[in-house]
Amino acid sequence: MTGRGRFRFVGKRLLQAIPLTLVLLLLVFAMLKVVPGDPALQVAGPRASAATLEAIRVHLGLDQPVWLQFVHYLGRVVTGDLGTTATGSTKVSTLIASGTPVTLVLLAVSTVFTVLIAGATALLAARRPDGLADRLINVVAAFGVGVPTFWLGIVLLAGVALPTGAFPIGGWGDTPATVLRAAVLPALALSVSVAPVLMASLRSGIVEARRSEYHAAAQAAGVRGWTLTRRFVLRNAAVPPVSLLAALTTLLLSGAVVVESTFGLPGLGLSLTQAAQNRDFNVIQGLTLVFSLAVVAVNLVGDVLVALLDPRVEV
Amino acid sequence: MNKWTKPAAAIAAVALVAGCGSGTGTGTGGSGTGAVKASNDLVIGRTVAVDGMSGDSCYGAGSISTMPMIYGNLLTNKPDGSGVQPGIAASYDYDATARTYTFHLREDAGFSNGSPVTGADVAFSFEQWRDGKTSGAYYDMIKSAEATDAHTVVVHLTRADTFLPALLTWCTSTVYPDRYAGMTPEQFFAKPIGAGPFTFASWQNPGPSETITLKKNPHYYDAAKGQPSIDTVVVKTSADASQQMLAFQGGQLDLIEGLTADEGNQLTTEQARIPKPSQARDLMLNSKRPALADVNLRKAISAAIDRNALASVQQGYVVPAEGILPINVPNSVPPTEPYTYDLAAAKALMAQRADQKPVTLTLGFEGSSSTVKTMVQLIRDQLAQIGVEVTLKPSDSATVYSQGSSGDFDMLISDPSAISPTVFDPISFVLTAWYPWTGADTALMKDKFTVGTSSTDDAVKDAAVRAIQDDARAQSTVIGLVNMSTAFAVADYVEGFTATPFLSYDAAAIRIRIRTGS
Amino acid sequence: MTTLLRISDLVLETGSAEAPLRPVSHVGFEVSHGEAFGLVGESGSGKSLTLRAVTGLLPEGVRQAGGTLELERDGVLRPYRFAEARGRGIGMIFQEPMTALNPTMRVGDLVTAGPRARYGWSRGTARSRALDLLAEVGMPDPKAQARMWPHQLSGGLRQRVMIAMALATEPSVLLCDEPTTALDVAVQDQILRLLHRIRVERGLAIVFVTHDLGVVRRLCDRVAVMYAGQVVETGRVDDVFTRPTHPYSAGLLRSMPTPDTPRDRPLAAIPGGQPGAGERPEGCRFAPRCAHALPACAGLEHALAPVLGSPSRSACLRVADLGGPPLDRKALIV
Amino acid sequence: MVALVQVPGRRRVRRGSGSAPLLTGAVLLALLLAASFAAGPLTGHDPALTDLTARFRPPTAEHWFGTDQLGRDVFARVLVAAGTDLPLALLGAVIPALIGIVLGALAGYARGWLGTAVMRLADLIQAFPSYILLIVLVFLLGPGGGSFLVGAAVGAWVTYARLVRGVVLRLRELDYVRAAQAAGLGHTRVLLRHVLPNALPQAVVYAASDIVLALSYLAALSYLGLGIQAPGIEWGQMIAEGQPFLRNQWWVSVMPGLAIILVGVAVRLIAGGLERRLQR
Repeated sequence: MTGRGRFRFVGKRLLQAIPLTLVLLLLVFAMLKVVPGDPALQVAGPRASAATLEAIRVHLGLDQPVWLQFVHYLGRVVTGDLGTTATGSTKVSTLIASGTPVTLVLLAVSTVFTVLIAGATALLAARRPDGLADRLINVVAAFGVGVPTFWLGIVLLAGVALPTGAFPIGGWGDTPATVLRAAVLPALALSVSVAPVLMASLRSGIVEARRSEYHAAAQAAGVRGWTLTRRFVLRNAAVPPVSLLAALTTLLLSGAVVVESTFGLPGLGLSLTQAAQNRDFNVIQGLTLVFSLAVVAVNLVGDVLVALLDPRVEV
Repeated sequence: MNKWTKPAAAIAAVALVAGCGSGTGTGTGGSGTGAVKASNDLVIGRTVAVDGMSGDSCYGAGSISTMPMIYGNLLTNKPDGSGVQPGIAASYDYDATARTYTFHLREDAGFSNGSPVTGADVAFSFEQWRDGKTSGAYYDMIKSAEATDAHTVVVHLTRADTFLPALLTWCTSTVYPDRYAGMTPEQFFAKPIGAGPFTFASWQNPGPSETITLKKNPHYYDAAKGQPSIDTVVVKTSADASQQMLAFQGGQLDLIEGLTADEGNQLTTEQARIPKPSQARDLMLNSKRPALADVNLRKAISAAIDRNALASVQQGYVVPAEGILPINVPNSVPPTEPYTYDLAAAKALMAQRADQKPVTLTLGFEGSSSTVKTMVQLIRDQLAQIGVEVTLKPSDSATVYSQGSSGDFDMLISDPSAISPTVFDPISFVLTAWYPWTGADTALMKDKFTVGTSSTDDAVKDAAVRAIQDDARAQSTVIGLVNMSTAFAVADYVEGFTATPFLSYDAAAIRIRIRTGS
Repeated sequence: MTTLLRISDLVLETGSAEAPLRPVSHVGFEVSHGEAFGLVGESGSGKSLTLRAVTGLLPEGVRQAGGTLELERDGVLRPYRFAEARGRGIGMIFQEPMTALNPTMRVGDLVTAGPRARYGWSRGTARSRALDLLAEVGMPDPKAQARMWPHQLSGGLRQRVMIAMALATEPSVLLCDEPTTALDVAVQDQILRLLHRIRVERGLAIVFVTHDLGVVRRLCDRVAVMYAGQVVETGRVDDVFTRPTHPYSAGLLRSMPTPDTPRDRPLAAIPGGQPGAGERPEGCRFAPRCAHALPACAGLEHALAPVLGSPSRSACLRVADLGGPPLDRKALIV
Repeated sequence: MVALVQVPGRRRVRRGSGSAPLLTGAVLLALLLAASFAAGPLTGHDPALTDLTARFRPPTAEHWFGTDQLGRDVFARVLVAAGTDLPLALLGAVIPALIGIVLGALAGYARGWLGTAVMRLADLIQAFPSYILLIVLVFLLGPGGGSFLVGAAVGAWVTYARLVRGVVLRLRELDYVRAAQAAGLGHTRVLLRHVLPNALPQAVVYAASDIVLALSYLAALSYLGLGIQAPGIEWGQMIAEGQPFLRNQWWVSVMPGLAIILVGVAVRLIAGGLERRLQR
C-alpha cells in the first residue's frame, strides 16, 4: 500500500463511520423520548410552577417537532452541552472531562498488562504446542475468563493492597506516580479476564507463524535471534489479535465499568454505574454517547492498523 | 534450546516489575501505642460527598464536617453536645424583648487570604444565609444584621428566638468575607476563602468519589495556641464503606467519618470512637401515594417494625427509637406513648384499611452503608408479615435527597440528625423537609416549633417537643426507627480527636504523632 | 574438486520415541565445490526432508535420529552447527515463493534480513546491498521493487527475491527445494537459467531437489535417486540417465515426461505406489513393485555399492546380473 | 455480551470423544441446579430465614459455608442462588444465539435491503460495549432478570448472525446446496441440514463463552445493585452484601465467588467436550 493509498483508505473508513455515528446519536437521542418523566421537570426541579415548566419547555425546544429537536440536540452535542446531573450540581460535560483521563489511564495500563501477560504466556505456550506449559496456561486462562472481575478486585484489595501497603485501597492519585500506582491493581483485575482472549489469538498466531515457510526461509537465510522473533513471528502473529482489537476494547471498556466501581476510581465507568443506580438520565445519555463513539473510533483505528500490519489487506 | 525462551522471559520479567509497583503507604498503620505516621497529614475517609462549597446548600454529613474546617462558625458545639461555645464570636448577648443579638468577634480571627474577620464580613454573611435559596428558611427570623464596629455585629430579629445560637453552629452558617472578597459567587465557591482552621486547596472529581485537599490556615484564630497542628487535610470520599475500612486498616486513612457497627466491629476499641447515640433514623411514608394515604396502613407499618431487632444487629451503636426525634440532645423528650412492636395490632390495622388491595411499596435508602442495607432487609422481612411487599431501592445520598424533595418515593429512610445542641434543630429539618415531602400536616409542628424556640424555659420547650412527638405518632408519616451513634475510626497515632454527637468535630485540635528523626 | 558438503547416514524419525517412523533412513551424499547435485524422487521419497535436515529446519515432529552433516571450512570437512552454517555457507530456496516470503515485510528489507540480523549491517549498507542483490537476480527495477510487498510481485519475481535472500549471506552451497515447481513453464526456464548463471558466476555448489528429471538432466553434474526414504542409486547424471543401475531409476526414466505429457502423470511404467513411512517392507523397499525381484530381495536390505563396469553406485542386489541395455536416448530429450 | 473469536480451550481439538469432560461438566451443573431446588432440605437451613442470634458463624459442620450478617446459612443461599444464576446465564446465551442464527440466516439468504439492514443493525449494536449496553437497558427497563435477558439478547446475537451468515454465503455457492434447493428443499431444510451443522461447533464455542460472560455480567450487575434485587438471591448480590466483612468473615463473599468460578469451569468442560464431539 502506498502512502496515498493509506490516506485514501483512512478517509474512506472515516466517511463510512459518519452514518453510523449519526444513527448512534439518533439512538441516544431517542433514549430521551423513551424514558418516562418530564425533562422540563428535571431541569426546573420539583417545586417549579406550571408557567416556569412551560417556559423551560420552550427554552429546551420541547414544543418543536421531533426532527428539529434532534437537530438542536446535535448542535448541543457538538458544542459539548450534555446537560447537568440530576441533582443539578455538575455539568455532564464536566463529569466526562474529569472521568475520561481516569478511564483512559486505566485502559492504557490494562492494555499494557494484557499485552504483557498475553504476550509472555502466548510465547511460552507456543514454544511447544500441546506441551505441559501450553496445557497449563490454557487451564489458567480458562479460570481467568471465568473469574468475576469485581470479585477478583475485592480479593486483590483485601489480599494484596492491604497486606503489602504498596497500593492505594480504592481511589485515584493526583501525581503521575500515584495515579499509576492506583491503576495497577484495577488494571490487573481487568487484564485477568481479557488477557486469555488475546493470549489464545496471539498463541495461534505465533504457532502459525513459526510453522510457516517464511519463518523457515528466514532462518535458512540466516535470520536469527530477536530479529527473527520480532519481524517474522510477532509482527505476523499480531495481525489476528489486532483484528480483535475492537472486540478486545469493548471487553476492556465493559470490564473498566465494573472495575472502576469495585476500586472506587472516579472514571466514566463509575459515573455510569452511579448514574444507573441513581437513575440519572442525562449522565447515562452522555456517557452512552461517549462510550459508543469511542468504540466507533477504536474500530476505525483497528481497521487501519490491520491494513498497516498486513499489506495484503484489500484497500 | 529454543529461540523463544529469551524474549518470553524478558517480557515476563517486565510484567513482574510493572505488576509489583513500588512505594509504601502513607501511614505506618499498625496498632498499639507508640504508632507514628511519616507525615503531618490527616487523611479522612467518608462515604458522603459534600453538597458544594456554599453553606446554603449544606445538608449532608460530608458538608457538615467539611464546612466548619474551611469557613469557621461564630459559635461551635461543645464536644459533649451539651451546648454551644465561642468560635469566631468570643461572646454574644441576647435581648429577648428587643429581639436582638449582639456578637463580639475575636480580634485574632483571620481569613485564609490574610484579612481579619470584621463585623462587616459577619453582617454580610448573615444576609447571605437569610437570602439563601435552599437554607434561607432557617434564618427567616433575621430582619437585619449590621456591624456597629470592626468587631461587633448586631442582629435584629422579627421574633423572639432562642434557636439562633444553635443555628450558628450549623454548616449553613458559614462566615464569608464581605462581598465575597470582590469575587462573583461562582468564582468564590470555586476557590472559597474562609476563617476556619484550614484553607481550601483543591477539589478533585466533585461527586461520589471526590478528593478535597485543605491546607493549614495560618490566620486561624487559635493559631497562637498552635492550632491547627496538622499541615494538610485530605478528604477522600468513596461510596464503598468496606473499601474504606480496608484502607484504614492498611494505614491509608487516618480517620473515618460515619463509622457504623459493621465496620466498627472490625476495629479495636481504641480505634472505634463511639459518641452517645443522638442520630435519629426515621422512615418517611409518602401519604400522597394512594395506598399510604390511609393512616391505618402507616400505623400498621409502624407497629409491624421490630425496632429491637433493628438495633440488635448493630449492638453498641444503635438503640430502638421511641419517637421520631433524636435522643441525648438538650430538650429531647420521648412521646407520651413510645413505639411498641405489636404484630397483632398491625394486622388488625391492616384489616381496617378502606382499600384492601395488596400493598407493594418501594423503600429508598442510601445504599453505601452496609448497616442500612441490613436494616432495610429486616424491615422488608418484618413488613412481609403483615402482607406489605417491599422493593428495596438503594441510591446515593444526593439522590435520596432529590427523591425526597421531589416526592418520588413510597418509603424513604432518612436521618433527621441533630447537628447542634438542641432538639429544635432536627425538628426544623422535619418541619421544612420531611413533613412537606411526606404530605404531613405541618400546622402543629410549626406552632410548637415557634413556641419552643421563642422561649428560654426548658419546661415550655419540653412540652412543645412532646406535643410534636405525639403528633408525629398520630400522623405516622414519619416513623422513628432507631437512634444511632455516628462513630469515627481513628488511627492510633491521631491525638486530640474528640468524637462529638453532632457529626462535626474540631479538626483544629487534632494532632498526629509523627515520626521524628530520620 | 574438493568435497564441500557431506551427508552421511542421515536418519530422520517421526512419531513416538517407542515406535518411531523413519521417513528418511541412512541417506548419504557428497557435494563438491561448484558442483550441481540433483536429488530426485517421487513425492514422499524423503528428498525434501533430507534437504531440510541439511539446514536443520525440519518440520515440527520430525527429528534427526542419526547421521553426520559436514561442511568444508578451511580445507577440512567438519560437522557444523546449523545456526552458523545458515548464515555462512548454506543457503536455501523454497518451493513456494508465495508462502516463503514474509508477507509483512518489504522486499528490500526481506532480502537483507539475514545479514542484518547476523552482521548488524547498517540500514544504508543493507539497502545498497539489497539493490545489488536484486539486480543480480535480474529484477527489472530493483529500486522500485525493493519498496514493494511480496504479494505485489509475480511468481517469477518472488522466486528471484527468494534467491536474492538466499544469496545475501554469501553461501557456498545453495539448496534448492523444487524451486520451479510452482511456476509457469516459461518462468521456470528463466529461473533455471538464473540459477545456472549465478552458479557459474559465483562458483556456487547447488543441491537440487526435484521430481523433474529434465531439470536434473539440464543442470546437474551428479544425481542421487531416492525411493521410500533411501538413496537407491547415485552417480554422474550422464551415467545414471543413460545406464541406470537400479530398476527404480530405470522405471523413473522410462516414465519421464516429454514436453507434451501432463506434469503430474503417475509413474505408468512402474505398477503400484511408493510405500509410506509406516508400511515399508523388509529388505529392498522397491522389491514388491520390481519386475526383477527375487525372494532374496525381500530379506536383505542392500546398501549402496559400486557397480561393476559403471561409475554409479546402486542399492540393487541384482545389479550385476541385470546390467540391462542402455535406455532409449529419445526419452531423454527435454 | 460478545463472543470472541478466540477463546482458550477452543483451539485444541485432541483426539478422543470428549465424553469425560462433557460428562464431568454436565454433572456438575446438573447437581448444582438440582441442589438449588432442594437447598432447604439439603442443607437443613432455610436460605431466607434470618436468625439474629446466629450471625457470622464461621464454616462448621452445621453451617458448611458459615452464616451471614443476618444469620442466614451461606451454603443454602449459594445453592439457591444457582437456581437464579444458572437459568439466567443459560438463557442469556441461548436466546441471543437463536435470534442470531435466525437473523444471520435471513441476512445470508435474503440479498438486498433485508440482508443489509440486518448487518447494519449488527454494526450499530457492536458500537456499544456489551456491558454498557446492558446497563443502559437495565436503566431504561428497570433492574431485574427480565431486563438482563433483554440486554443480553440485544447485545449478543450479532456474533451468531455474522457466523451463520458467513456459512450461508459460503454454502449457497456450493453445488450440493444448489442441488438441494433445486430439489425443492425449502430454506429451512437447507438451513437445518447444511448450514447449522457447519456453524454449530463454532456457535457452541461462542455460546459457552457467552454463558460465562453472561454469568459474570449478571453477577456484576447484581453486585452493583442493578441486577437481581433482594429478596431474590444471587451470587453477585451476596458478594456485595458480604464485602464489608471480607476481612473477618470472609466466607460471606468468598463462597459465592467460588461458585461463579465453578460454573465457569463446568461450562468450559462442557464446551470443550461438545466441540470435540461435533467436530468428529
